[in-house]
Amino acid sequence: MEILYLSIALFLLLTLVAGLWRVLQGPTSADRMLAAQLFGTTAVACVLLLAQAFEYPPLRDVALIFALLAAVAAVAFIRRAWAAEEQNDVSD
Amino acid sequence: MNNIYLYTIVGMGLFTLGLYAVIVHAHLLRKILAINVMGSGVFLVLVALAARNQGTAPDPVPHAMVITGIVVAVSATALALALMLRVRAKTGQAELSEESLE
Amino acid sequence: MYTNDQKQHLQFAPGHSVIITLRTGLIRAVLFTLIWWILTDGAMNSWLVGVPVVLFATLVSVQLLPPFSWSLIGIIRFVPFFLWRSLYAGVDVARRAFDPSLPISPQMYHYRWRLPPGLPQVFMANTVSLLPGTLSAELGDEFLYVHVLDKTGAFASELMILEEYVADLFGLKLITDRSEE
Amino acid sequence: MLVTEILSSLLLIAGAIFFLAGTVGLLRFPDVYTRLHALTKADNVGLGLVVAGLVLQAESWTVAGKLLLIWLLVLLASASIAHLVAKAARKKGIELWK
Amino acid sequence: MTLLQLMFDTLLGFSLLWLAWQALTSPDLFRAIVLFIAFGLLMALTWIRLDAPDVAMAEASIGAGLTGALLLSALARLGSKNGSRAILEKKHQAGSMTENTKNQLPFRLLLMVLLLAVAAGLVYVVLTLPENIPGLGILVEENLESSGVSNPVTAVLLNYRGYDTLLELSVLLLTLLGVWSLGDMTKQHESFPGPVLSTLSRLLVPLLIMAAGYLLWVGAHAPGGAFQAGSLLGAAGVLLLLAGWRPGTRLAGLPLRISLVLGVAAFVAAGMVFILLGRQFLEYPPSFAGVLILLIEAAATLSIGITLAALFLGGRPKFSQPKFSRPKLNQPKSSQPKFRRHK
Repeated sequence: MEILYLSIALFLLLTLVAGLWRVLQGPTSADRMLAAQLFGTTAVACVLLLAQAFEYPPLRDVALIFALLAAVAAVAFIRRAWAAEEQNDVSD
Repeated sequence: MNNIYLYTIVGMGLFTLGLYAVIVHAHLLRKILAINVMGSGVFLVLVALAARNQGTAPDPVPHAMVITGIVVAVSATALALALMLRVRAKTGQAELSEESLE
Repeated sequence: MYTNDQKQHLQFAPGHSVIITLRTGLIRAVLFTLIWWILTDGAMNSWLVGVPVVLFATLVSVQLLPPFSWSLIGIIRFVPFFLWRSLYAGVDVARRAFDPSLPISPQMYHYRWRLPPGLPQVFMANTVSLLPGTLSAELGDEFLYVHVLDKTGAFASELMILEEYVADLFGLKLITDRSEE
Repeated sequence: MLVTEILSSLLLIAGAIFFLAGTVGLLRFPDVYTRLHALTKADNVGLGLVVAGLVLQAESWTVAGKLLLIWLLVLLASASIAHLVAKAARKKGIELWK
Repeated sequence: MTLLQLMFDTLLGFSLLWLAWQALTSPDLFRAIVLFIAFGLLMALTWIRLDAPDVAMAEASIGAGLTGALLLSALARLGSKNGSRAILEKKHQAGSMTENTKNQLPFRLLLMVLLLAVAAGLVYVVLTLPENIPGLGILVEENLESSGVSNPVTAVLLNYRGYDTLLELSVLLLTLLGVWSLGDMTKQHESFPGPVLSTLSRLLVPLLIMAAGYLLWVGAHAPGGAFQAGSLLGAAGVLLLLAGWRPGTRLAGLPLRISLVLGVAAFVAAGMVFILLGRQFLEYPPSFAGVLILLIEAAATLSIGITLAALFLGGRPKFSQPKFSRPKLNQPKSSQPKFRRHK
């Protein structure tokens, strides 16, 4: 079972790294931020799998913190950063 | 464990990258990011070395240092950002260029 | 402090009395106690910290989120519906993502509200984004603006059904549309 | 015992496939709105299945409860964020892909 | 199994380096910040791999959450002044690409050589470090029983190295004073948050408080503690601020200030009491240590959380002046002429 948990965790890390392409590519700021949001969800799953693989329950608390704070950076983006760049870029 | 040394080397790589960026970039926000990356590199070396002894639990002292380090880093970042905004308000730009030094 | 204007947005049972507030506080305290029990893995020595934390969280919660009505039967009916439809939503979007021809034809759909404003509308807007092919894009006074992934799908009836489930969950009766008589 | 293990593995693998679908959607879909669809739905089903797979292996009720709590929190966060991003994108006048 | 772990570690390590490189060289500032947020998330995974869950918790809440919010908010203010951030940025980039880089090329090469030398020196030092040095881990373990807690990291933070933590709390306070000295809170033009964001914050804040309380409790015997709990409280504050909440003028006066210094005050008070009882500063008797640490941590959690939220707010919030400096508003009108007569 441990091998399965670890391989899925590795696989999730791979999909996460692939998602970075969207951060680099954009085109809008929102697209970049979305990828970061994806990172949050994937990281939660990844941490939960590692907790199971190493039979180390405290890691679930790390996942809990990830889940609780998944929204903070994205909300800051919507309320502050994206609101501020109103005039200049729609395309970029 | 080999991966301990892998992470140590990554940590030193991050430190060097950050140092390079601090020196090269003129924009203050980039300097702040770079200093944060340097900090992460140092933390990584500390924690990786704490886990170096096989078969025993990692040394908790560096862990505690790194936790306080992370909190200090975020508060220092906040102060640096506030200073950057102040510089921007005074000089009209957030960069250290030749003109702004005069 | 939130302004009054902002508060009204969430208030939907206006003029609630002290008794309702107390009852809500009690229910939430029970809920938070359950969460504390889950978090601490039922450790007995945790209640020294747990009791003040639960009380404080309840206080903050009642302060932030005014009491609202809900129905247990509605919740029990909603859960399987939601689980099934959101699973289907995942399968649907995964199929479209993997399909080489990328079968999507987006559209912005205006859905006329029957739910009252406040928490029920917010809850519905959030659920819509998790159901097949729909994404709530704006919460207007009269309409819910829904981004639809495939305009040929049967999303309109799906939204109607969802709205009924949500109304059930909040113990509400949907207002029948008067404008059409 | 064995049956739960097989079931749990299947759920975990299915979850991983949905995560892959989320990433593929993020990379392939043409505009912000469609990418939001891919992210919210695929990832939440992915996490839901992973959580379900782990709940089957959970050693106690509280652990299962904690896993469910984590899933619900992610659901709440990503549904809200999807709405907020879509709303902001509309306000900015980002056109729908045709 | 070990092969899988090695693959995981290698992928993680290279992603970290690549992300840092991309974040530091990205032409677009916003992209740099998003990459940096992703970097923080991967750092948290790295701490888990290095068997440091306490650090992972701190990184998950601060590195991935608060720092990102701070940076994005600062970027917004940087761009909002004349709204031409992207253009300026591009101009600057274009300029530096053509002229500056050519002039600076020898300089950059020299710099790279020097930095490579630094890196090589660091690698040499670390790789020649002696193996199997016990470090302080054994010392910590041997004395864990008298520390009052069973999580070694908490024992180090709150007991053995109490001085460090006390000074660290002071540093936190000092940075806030530094930010406040730069000016008052500026009024930002914020749109109405909308019911969805408003509801999100109202649902999450009580849960964040619960989680902070839990981490505070669990820190005594498992990963967790005041810093992690405090940063969750800070995140709750940031969420409220982003949803349009502002501390009222009464709240921003004495109550805010008291809660900011509570952590340092509790620490110092606990230290002083035992000096009077004939012990060293910050040396706790083992029988009390557990309760004492919990109390200090509770105070520290509150202070850390509120300080972090205040740092996010930026300037000093407006607070009501002490009452005696101005006439009472609800004074009956008939009494005012009396005042004048005395003059």
